[in-house]
Amino acid sequence: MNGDAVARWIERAAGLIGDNEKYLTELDAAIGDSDHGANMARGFAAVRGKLAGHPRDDVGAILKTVGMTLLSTIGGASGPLYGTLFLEAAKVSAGKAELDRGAILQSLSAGLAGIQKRGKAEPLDKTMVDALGPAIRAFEGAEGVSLAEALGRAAEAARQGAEATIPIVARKGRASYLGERSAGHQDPGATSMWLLLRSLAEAAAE
Amino acid sequence: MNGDAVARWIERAAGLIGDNEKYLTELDAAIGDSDHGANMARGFAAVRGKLAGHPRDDVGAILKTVGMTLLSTIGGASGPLYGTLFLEAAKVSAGKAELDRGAILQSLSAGLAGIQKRGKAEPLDKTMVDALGPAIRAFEGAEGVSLAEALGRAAEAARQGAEATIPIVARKGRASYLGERSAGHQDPGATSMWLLLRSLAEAAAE
Amino acid sequence: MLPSFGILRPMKKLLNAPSDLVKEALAGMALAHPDLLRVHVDPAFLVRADAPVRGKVAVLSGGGSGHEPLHGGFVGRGMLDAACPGAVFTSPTPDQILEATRAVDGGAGVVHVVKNYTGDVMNFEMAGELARDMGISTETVLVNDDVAVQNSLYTAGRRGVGTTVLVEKICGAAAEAGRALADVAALGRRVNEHGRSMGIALTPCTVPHAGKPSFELGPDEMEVGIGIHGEPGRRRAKIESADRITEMLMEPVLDDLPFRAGKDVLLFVNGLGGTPLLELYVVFRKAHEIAAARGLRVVRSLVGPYITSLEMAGVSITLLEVDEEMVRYWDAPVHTAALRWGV
Amino acid sequence: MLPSFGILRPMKKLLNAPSDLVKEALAGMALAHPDLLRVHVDPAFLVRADAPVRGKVAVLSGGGSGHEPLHGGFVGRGMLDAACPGAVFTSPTPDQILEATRAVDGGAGVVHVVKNYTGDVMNFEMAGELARDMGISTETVLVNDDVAVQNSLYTAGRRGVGTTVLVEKICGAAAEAGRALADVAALGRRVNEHGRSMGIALTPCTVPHAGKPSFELGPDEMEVGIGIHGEPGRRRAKIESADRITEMLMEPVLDDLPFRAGKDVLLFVNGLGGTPLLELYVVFRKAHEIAAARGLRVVRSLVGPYITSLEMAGVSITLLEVDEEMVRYWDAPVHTAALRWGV
Ligand SMILES: Nc1ncnc2c1ncn2[C@@H]1O[C@H](COP(=O)(O)OP(=O)(O)O)[C@@H](O)[C@H]1O
Ligand SMILES: Nc1ncnc2c1ncn2[C@@H]1O[C@H](COP(=O)(O)OP(=O)(O)O)[C@@H](O)[C@H]1O
Ligand SMILES: [Mg+2]
Ligand SMILES: [Mg+2]
Ligand SMILES: [Mg+2]
Ligand SMILES: [Mg+2]
Repeated sequence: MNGDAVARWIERAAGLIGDNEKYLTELDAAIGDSDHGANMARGFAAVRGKLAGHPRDDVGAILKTVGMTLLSTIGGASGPLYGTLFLEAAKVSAGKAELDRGAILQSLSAGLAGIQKRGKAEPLDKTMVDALGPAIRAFEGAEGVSLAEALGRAAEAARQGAEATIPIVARKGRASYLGERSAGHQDPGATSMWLLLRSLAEAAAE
Repeated sequence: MNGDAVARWIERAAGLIGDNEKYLTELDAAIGDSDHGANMARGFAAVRGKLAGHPRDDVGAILKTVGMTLLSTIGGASGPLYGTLFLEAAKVSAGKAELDRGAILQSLSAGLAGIQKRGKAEPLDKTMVDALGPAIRAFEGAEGVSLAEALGRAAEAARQGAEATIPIVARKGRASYLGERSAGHQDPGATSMWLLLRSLAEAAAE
Repeated sequence: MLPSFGILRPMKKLLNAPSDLVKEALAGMALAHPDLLRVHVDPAFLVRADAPVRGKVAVLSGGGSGHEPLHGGFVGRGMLDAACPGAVFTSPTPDQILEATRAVDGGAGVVHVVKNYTGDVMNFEMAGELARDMGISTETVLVNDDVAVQNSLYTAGRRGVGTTVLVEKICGAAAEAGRALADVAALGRRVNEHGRSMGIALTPCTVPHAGKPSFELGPDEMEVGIGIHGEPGRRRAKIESADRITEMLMEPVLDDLPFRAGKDVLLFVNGLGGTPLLELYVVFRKAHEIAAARGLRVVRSLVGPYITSLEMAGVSITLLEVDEEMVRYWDAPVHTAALRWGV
Repeated sequence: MLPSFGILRPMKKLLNAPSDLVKEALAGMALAHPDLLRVHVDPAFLVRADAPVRGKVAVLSGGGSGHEPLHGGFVGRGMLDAACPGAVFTSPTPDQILEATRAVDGGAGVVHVVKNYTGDVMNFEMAGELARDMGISTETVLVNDDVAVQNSLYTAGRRGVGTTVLVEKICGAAAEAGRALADVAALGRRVNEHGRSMGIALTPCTVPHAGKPSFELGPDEMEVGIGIHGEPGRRRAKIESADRITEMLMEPVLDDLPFRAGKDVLLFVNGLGGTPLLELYVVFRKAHEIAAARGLRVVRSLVGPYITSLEMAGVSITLLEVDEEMVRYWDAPVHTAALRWGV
């Protein structure tokens, strides 16, 4: 993926998240504070603005702009976490005009590690980690298929990971205050993570 | 009517007003502040307490106790007005062991004059005056019938007077703030006045 | 046990028996502010802790409960000497007012600040007559600043709303400064003459005894020209944006006095109870802009829920054209539960 | 034009575009309190009018909007040097916090008062790292006083609620008194350790962007163990009398520290937004009685809506076991929009 493809990804993600703002907020209303949709939509709208006219030659630079912008516009728990995801990915891909499969895997993995370091969440704590983790494993395991297909499998794993958060009793984030009452609801951050990865697969398939 | 009959009247009034507390409050909700039922019920419950064991030999003294008690327990617009009604009636009947028809007419008329002096309401301003005024005229006009029957006619005139307040645009009291919107609703104070006079007629008929 | 007490549905209220509400709240105030005030139980009234203050004019107000912090929250040094709370939305009785008047009279007379409602006027009138019979000089300042109500000799006249808070503060400071009874009353009347208010409600409120909302509003409706007793307003309208609502309130207020360019004003944006502070500041911003566009100088301001209507959501705006004396007394130290500065 | 803005139903709010709410409210605050504070627009924060104060430790807090007066209403002499408001119920971003930290640093360092929510903690953490990179010393006081939430190493831990107000007041006074960074932070942590809170909600609230209530409650239901973000509580129960609800809040609070007989406490009864003051005093009365029955001496009190959840009806109770130093700093002069005395 080159800079144009990465920009197309983010553009698609902004669109998909905007379309699903209400849905994400409703998920957050059930076990959180009803702002996840607005937070993500605000962040990605800002990113969209920042990327218009942004140089495309350095993927790392694009990802850094995305990370910094999300960090300074989302707020809440998801702001530092999505910001960290892109900033860590940017470090790995700094100076590269294009990311090959290995670099994509490295970037996503660095992002996940950053998220876990910042948020201290383990798998099955009912967070965005539960979408990103399975996605990375599916991507890594998808040998012998095209990049688009491999990212498609990652997105599908993210979708399943998000869905699998439903029965979990949350141990991190705001949902943890509900104790047992948090079970039975899908995690909003895992869901937005799935939308982000779905956009990535779509951009790669274009 | 002797002191016992007056006490029976007040006892009946307390019961009837208690039974209609909700109704009076609903009338007040429409064009006022939803407290007329509670105000009247509080006042008459207090009066009931004060009259238990009260000497019955001086009707004026009974009426004075009623007036003072209503004055210090009802509050709002109706407190001073009902208080005045009884205090003015008490002045006219001071020292009397029994009220004959003339004395009853005098007492009610003195009460009405007191209400109008205190509240400055004219007939058709949509107030309790619109129940008491017609009642006094009906009582005065009911010649050649028994006292109970005359008071029954007075109560019926009060009922009609209260009903006739429905189309009126209020010019006095809280309902006047609504302007034209006050039309179409029966005045709560005229309604409680009717209940009071109905109790009087019933007590006389006992 | 549900706090329904003979009423069929429970209410979204922190309540024991409705008939104990005012009494229990007074007990809470006495416990929370022992340095500021004392509570008298029967008849019910509050006085400042050091009442009566010898030689000082006393300022007393009262009215139905449900408008807190008005009036009890304004009892203390530099504002009210006494407050007489009635039942919710019900004026207090003459004996409450008389006893409170006696308790705070320091020999220099007592000013009664009375909101113009038939019940308040009559009860205060009777108490004033009784007080004068007992040799206590009293003066009444009648507050009638609500431009939503047509003023007329043939009706009950305008209601007293937001300006009441300003009258109480300014009269309280003048009394504290040692001004004479007639001066304090004249100043209060001047404040009333130069103050205008109007409000809207987004939701009704529920009188505990009544057990259900005083009126019904559709999800997209508001009441324009609302008072503070849960009574319906002058008209019903569709909810509009905060800026448009602020214009709808400011225009009649500005036109009524009328407020002329170059004058100094105090701008008071008041919450009716259920509206968050955040929204009040949004309204203040627009009201300030409108006042400035009219050439007025906003020299003092007050934002918050100071004269409320239980949990009603809504706002009222009060504009007071101030002179140097009013500003001086506004700025003077005040120490009450709800308004405090300089001490 | 309805303030629905892409949301299907209008809301009972004084609102223009939801995305402008915080910005417009800040503009209103700047206009209402020019003597107290200055507003910075992008990134959004408030600082006291005379910031930075040379040589003084600065105290800064922040968090999602919708809890007003917390935090902006506590900016001023003797309390906060700066407040960083996020979107409604959304923690502020690191750049807001960093810029505000730089704006108030007077060379003696900056204390960050942070309510324990994942978002707040992470955003403040990142801002703190950046500030330290720039050579500004910062200390963090984490507030986590809500006994409704189980404390555990494996979860996000307890929420920060009512004690936040007390930490901000006491740290602000200590900073004003010239105490060093480490001392102010240590004192703040001690206040947090000695404070406990719990709340209930009678109604939900509506986040403007979401356009509908955060949860649904039946007419006879309440949420027990509510936070301040419109999130559901620990459990749902039938509404009870005010006295019973007060017991339900006081018992877990008292048992948690635990508060022992003979100790001095500050009792803080906080309104969540939509509950009238009258009802808060009813709760205060009962809470005071329960504390006294436990042998505690209520030496200071606070009653009112100070840390709210938009228009939510409900109450929280905070009990702080105070020592002589805390009381001294509590009593010290403070001059902010929402809390003021001694000045
Ligand atoms: N410690 C954490 N680690 C990873 N993800 C987290 C953590 N805490 C919260 N999240 C994610 O953040 C989401 C909530 O984001 P958002 O609603 O925007 O922030 P907030 O919870 O501050 O309101 C959750 O659904 C969860 O996926
Ligand atoms: N000026 C007046 N003269 C006579 N009756 C009046 C006057 N003002 C109000 N009333 C009566 O008082 C009734 C309202 O009483 P109530 O609800 O108890 O007091 P408030 O209006 O103070 O809440 C009205 O329905 C009306 O009949
Ligand atoms: Mg959220
Ligand atoms: Mg009434
Ligand atoms: Mg009334
Ligand atoms: Mg949030």
